[in-house]
Amino acid sequence: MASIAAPVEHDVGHSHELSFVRKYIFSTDHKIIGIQFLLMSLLFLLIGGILAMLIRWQQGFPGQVLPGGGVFPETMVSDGIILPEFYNSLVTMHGTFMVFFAIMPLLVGVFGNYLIPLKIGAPDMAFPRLNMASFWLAVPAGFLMIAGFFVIGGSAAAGWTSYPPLAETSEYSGVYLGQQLWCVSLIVLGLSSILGATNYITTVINMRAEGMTWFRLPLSIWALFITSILVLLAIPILSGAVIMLLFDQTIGTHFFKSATGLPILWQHLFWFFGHPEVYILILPAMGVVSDIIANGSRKPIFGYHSMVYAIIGIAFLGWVVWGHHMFQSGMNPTLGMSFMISTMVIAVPSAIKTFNWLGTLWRGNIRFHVPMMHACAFVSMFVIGGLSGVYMASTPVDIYIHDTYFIVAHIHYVLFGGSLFAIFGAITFWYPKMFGRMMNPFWGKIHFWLTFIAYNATFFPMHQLGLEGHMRRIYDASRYDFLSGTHGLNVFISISAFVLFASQLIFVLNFILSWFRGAKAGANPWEDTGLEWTTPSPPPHGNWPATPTVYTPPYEFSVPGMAQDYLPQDQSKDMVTAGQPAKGG
Amino acid sequence: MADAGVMRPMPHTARGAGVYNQKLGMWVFLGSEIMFFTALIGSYVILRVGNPGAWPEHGPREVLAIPITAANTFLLICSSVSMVKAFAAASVGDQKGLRLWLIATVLMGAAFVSVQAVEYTELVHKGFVPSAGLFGSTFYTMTGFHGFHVSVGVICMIYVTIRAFRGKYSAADHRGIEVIGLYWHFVDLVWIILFTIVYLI
Amino acid sequence: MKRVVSIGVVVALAAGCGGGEKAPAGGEGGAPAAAAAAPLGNASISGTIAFTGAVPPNPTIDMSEEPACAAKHAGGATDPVVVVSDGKLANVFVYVKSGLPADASFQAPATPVEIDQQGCLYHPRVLGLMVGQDLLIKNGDPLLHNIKAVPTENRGFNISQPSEGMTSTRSFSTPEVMVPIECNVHGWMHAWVGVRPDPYFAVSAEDGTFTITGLPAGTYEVEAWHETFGTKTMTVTVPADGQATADFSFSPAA
Amino acid sequence: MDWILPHAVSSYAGDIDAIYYLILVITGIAFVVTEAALVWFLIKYRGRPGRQASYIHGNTKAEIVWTAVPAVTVVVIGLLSGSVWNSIKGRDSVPAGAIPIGVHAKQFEWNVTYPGADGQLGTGDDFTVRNQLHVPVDTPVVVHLSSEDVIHSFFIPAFRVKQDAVPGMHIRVWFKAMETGEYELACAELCGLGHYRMRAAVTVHTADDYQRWLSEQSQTVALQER
Repeated sequence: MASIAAPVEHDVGHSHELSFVRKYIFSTDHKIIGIQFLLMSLLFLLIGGILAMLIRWQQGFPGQVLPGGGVFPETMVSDGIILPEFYNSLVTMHGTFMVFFAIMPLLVGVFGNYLIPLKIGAPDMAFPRLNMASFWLAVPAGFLMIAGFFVIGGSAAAGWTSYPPLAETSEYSGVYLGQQLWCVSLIVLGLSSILGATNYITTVINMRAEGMTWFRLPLSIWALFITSILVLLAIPILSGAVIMLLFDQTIGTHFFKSATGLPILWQHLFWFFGHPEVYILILPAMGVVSDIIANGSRKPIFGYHSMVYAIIGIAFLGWVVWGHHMFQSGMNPTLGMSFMISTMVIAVPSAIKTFNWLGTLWRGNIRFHVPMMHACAFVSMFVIGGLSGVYMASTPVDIYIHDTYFIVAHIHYVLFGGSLFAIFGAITFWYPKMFGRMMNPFWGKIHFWLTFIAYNATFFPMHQLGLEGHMRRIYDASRYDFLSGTHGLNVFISISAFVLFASQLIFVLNFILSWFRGAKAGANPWEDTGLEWTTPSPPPHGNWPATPTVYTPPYEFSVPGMAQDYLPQDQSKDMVTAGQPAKGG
Repeated sequence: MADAGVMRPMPHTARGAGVYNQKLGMWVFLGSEIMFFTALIGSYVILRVGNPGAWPEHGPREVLAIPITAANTFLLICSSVSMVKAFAAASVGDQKGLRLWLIATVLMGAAFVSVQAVEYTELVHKGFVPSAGLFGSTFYTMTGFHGFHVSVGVICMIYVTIRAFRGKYSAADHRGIEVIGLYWHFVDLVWIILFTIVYLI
Repeated sequence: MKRVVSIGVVVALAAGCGGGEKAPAGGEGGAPAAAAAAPLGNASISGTIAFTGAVPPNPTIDMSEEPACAAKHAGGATDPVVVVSDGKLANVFVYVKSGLPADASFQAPATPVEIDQQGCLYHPRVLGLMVGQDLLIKNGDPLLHNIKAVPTENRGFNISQPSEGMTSTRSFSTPEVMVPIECNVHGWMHAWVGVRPDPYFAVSAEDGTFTITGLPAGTYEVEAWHETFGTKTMTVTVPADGQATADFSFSPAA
Repeated sequence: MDWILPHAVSSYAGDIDAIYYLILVITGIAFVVTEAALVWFLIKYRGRPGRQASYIHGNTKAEIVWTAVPAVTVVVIGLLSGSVWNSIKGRDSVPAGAIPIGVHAKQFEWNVTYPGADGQLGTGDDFTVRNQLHVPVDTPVVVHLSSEDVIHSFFIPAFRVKQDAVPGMHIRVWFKAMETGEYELACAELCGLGHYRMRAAVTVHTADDYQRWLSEQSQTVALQER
């Protein structure tokens, strides 16, 4: 197709002034869209957190009057008591918001958008308008999901996994429109994600700057690229399944009906999507943590190539392990064996990554800035989350701990201890680039330590709850004699959770106040090597006056024989030592 | 699809996959579409294997009108051919041929959807509705989503045709034609699979 | 052994465990409705529901799972499916099925109809209310009940009351005889709600009697419904300000 | 070690617990080693003025080691788990002569059907009891699990047994209780607003007591259902 290379239309120049609406609301600038995603998903993170607090109130203080419970209608909180159907709503919507509207957009929407063009040396995404459409589909999806709380019968209440027949039969769930809103919302969000992923993949393949070869891509970009492929291929599976579920609910089709269809088909489809989804939620976190750890250690990342292969390996294996969510579902037990082995094997790339991070720290010159603290917390928490996965992968042990709080502990060690610590680190790390100001490091450290301690106090004891057999998603454990000993632990967890939530307010305040009052950041406040630090903070429209050229691998820290301990990717050692001043320092 | 007809200069082609963004983007997007139809077709196969009793004893032809749909299938294949013709015309700058073949493609696509609508109406009159068991559920979901894709394709094609009449495509740059063509051939291919699985087997 | 559970015990239980909240004889659901809206007339239909034949024994309920409920049933709990005393059948829903002036419309009374959950049974078991009238659901037990209405004409609901003293209010928008109410935590719990567009309905009391008041003169089709024995219909003519009798008789299916 | 896992009373609970403790030891070592290395590195290589980080890009030998060691370890765990799994849930794992008991789950109760004197389900002398599972000690019992409405999960923590009950499916799960006493059966899969109350009492009798209970019940329930 080289014959059609001549451009016909030229872009209208970027110089002219855009209206406020075009510049900040319906913007096509990847940086603005990234920040839009950031604000949206932090809002959903907050909503999800509030739902979690209600859950913890009920778990810690069942049957006691909820403080401030009067604001809820009597269909949710009656006489100050959280009703069981509302509790089911809470666990469902907490999971849904956190997975689909907080963590996923925070990682893929925010950092995918913000970092990909800036780190590969592109002026913008391949399809800026598609990018805008992606964000403006995610917003109505969020509203549709929230709308569930305001319709008769309440929001979806069949768990974030929405197993039919419970999820599709109002007679069984007591939920009417809420369950359908859940489906429609996820279909719209899925479209948004697919558009985003198409954009990211095209951008990474086609828009890299001169010299930015595949193995000069920072690991964050590698992770986001592979994640985008997972999004691209996994989300349509969910969309298809959710459409069938919606048809079952509305036009009386029979896909997952118990008598005429196959309820278990939903589980296969959902988890065939769901396990890649788990990696969608953790791979970008691993990527940004790699960037931050290299920066904090002032060392090249240890085993860059094996890190890349580990990401690819995880993404590949992620497609063949979905059955480990279904060991007790009535699936053929022989399949259970093969899913167990594939699941065990997927632990290996995760182990490689962990040891490589440790190898990066080894003999480093570690700077404990706030992003680095979060990144180290990520590594240590991910170790726990990864190791606890081995218990469930072992089918006999899973018989006992399946659907207990052990699973809840595991997923929170991966998604909170893993992804969310990485997100806190990444936000702090790229905040100066986004807003031109630093977040306050003192309050950042206070926030980190409070979060780290309260987080562990909240989720570590959940392992023990699970080992005592405490089922997940139960409204009140006091019904069972064998759980009578868990009440004290539940109270402790709840109080820790309240502290954890309160600590996040520090972050919110720091985030908002630093926007206006934070210390001015230079182009490269962390003395990093990435391309995004070679342009002013915040970068202008188009990112660079001229597209940069890349000369070095991504993590050239502490190169011997250089005065400064970092070598930006758009410079070579010769250029620096020849006396040319380093740009962007 | 929104950018299918939008022309941009092609920077970085040399360093990328060797194709321009729109074409690469469409290929990537079609990867997603493949997975979507895989979910539907996979579910169909599992459901049918799991509940053979939910399908007519002597196969779908008991309920479905195979000859009409076969003709319709032929029509869709023809539209793919006319799409190829349109692209060939565009690549040599034959504006008249381009417009002619695009209109032919639009008409055949629209005719396909119309025949499908008539088919649905008749089936519903016969009492074969989505709630009439697994066969009805899967039939309407799969063919319906395919019909939806054809409709979206026809709408985009109309947009491209209007642009063609305004002379926006040349021998040097006719990327919009190529990109919509990719989508169109994909939709065609999916139909051949669906026709085989849903109607014939 | 269990067969010996006599009719007398059943009646005593039904009377005893409802506490002091039972409405007086004459139908728990019927009386308040007539009082609220101005009646179309002053005629009334009354009658007695007789029961002939062998009285089927009511099933016993094993409430060992719920000690708080079991404690409210000294001597063991039974499910009062068929309540017969002296040959008279209680818990029959009687209503004017047709014959009212076509243009008559009725305002639902503001006072709600109550249903209580007491000792893991519904009190009353059979009740009637008007379209739009509130159904006040109370939980008299210190444990979870869910209240699931499974109507065919109306929008159903499925709500829970996890602790004692909780109340919820629901209503129905379309006439329906009868809307089943059930509790899925205690699978034996059943109640039936007759939803009528007019106030002309009643539920037979323990002595089998019922009265429908406030009717205009006319000829009516009156139907009696029982959860086990089905429906019986008869045509009754009432003069203005007069009284007519509609006696029904049920017997076990042959 | 009852304080980590509750007292186990089924024949295979010991095997499950053994695998659990094996994984606990292995992951415990891995946990201590990695976290200690992390903390040690953070302290030892903390930034100080004048310090220079080593310019190292990796070490193939080390990377091969820390790929191979976890790979071998997890595969060994997998193989050990596999044989236990097959003995519990495998297709042919149900012991011959196990007593069949039907469990029909329904929002929100367990309807337990016992075979009458003939020891067979599906015959005229079966009887059904709500929320009460009675089994004899030292005897394998095979539960025929089904569901009325939504997915439930049959979970007896003390027996270490869990199996989803899926509407439209008929699933068998077996166990052998080793000690008499009172235990609990819970629903482990979210099944609606009464999920947390979907509990049944499990009673393990001696063989004689079980027979006595069975004949008592079969009479009273039979009378009920007359």
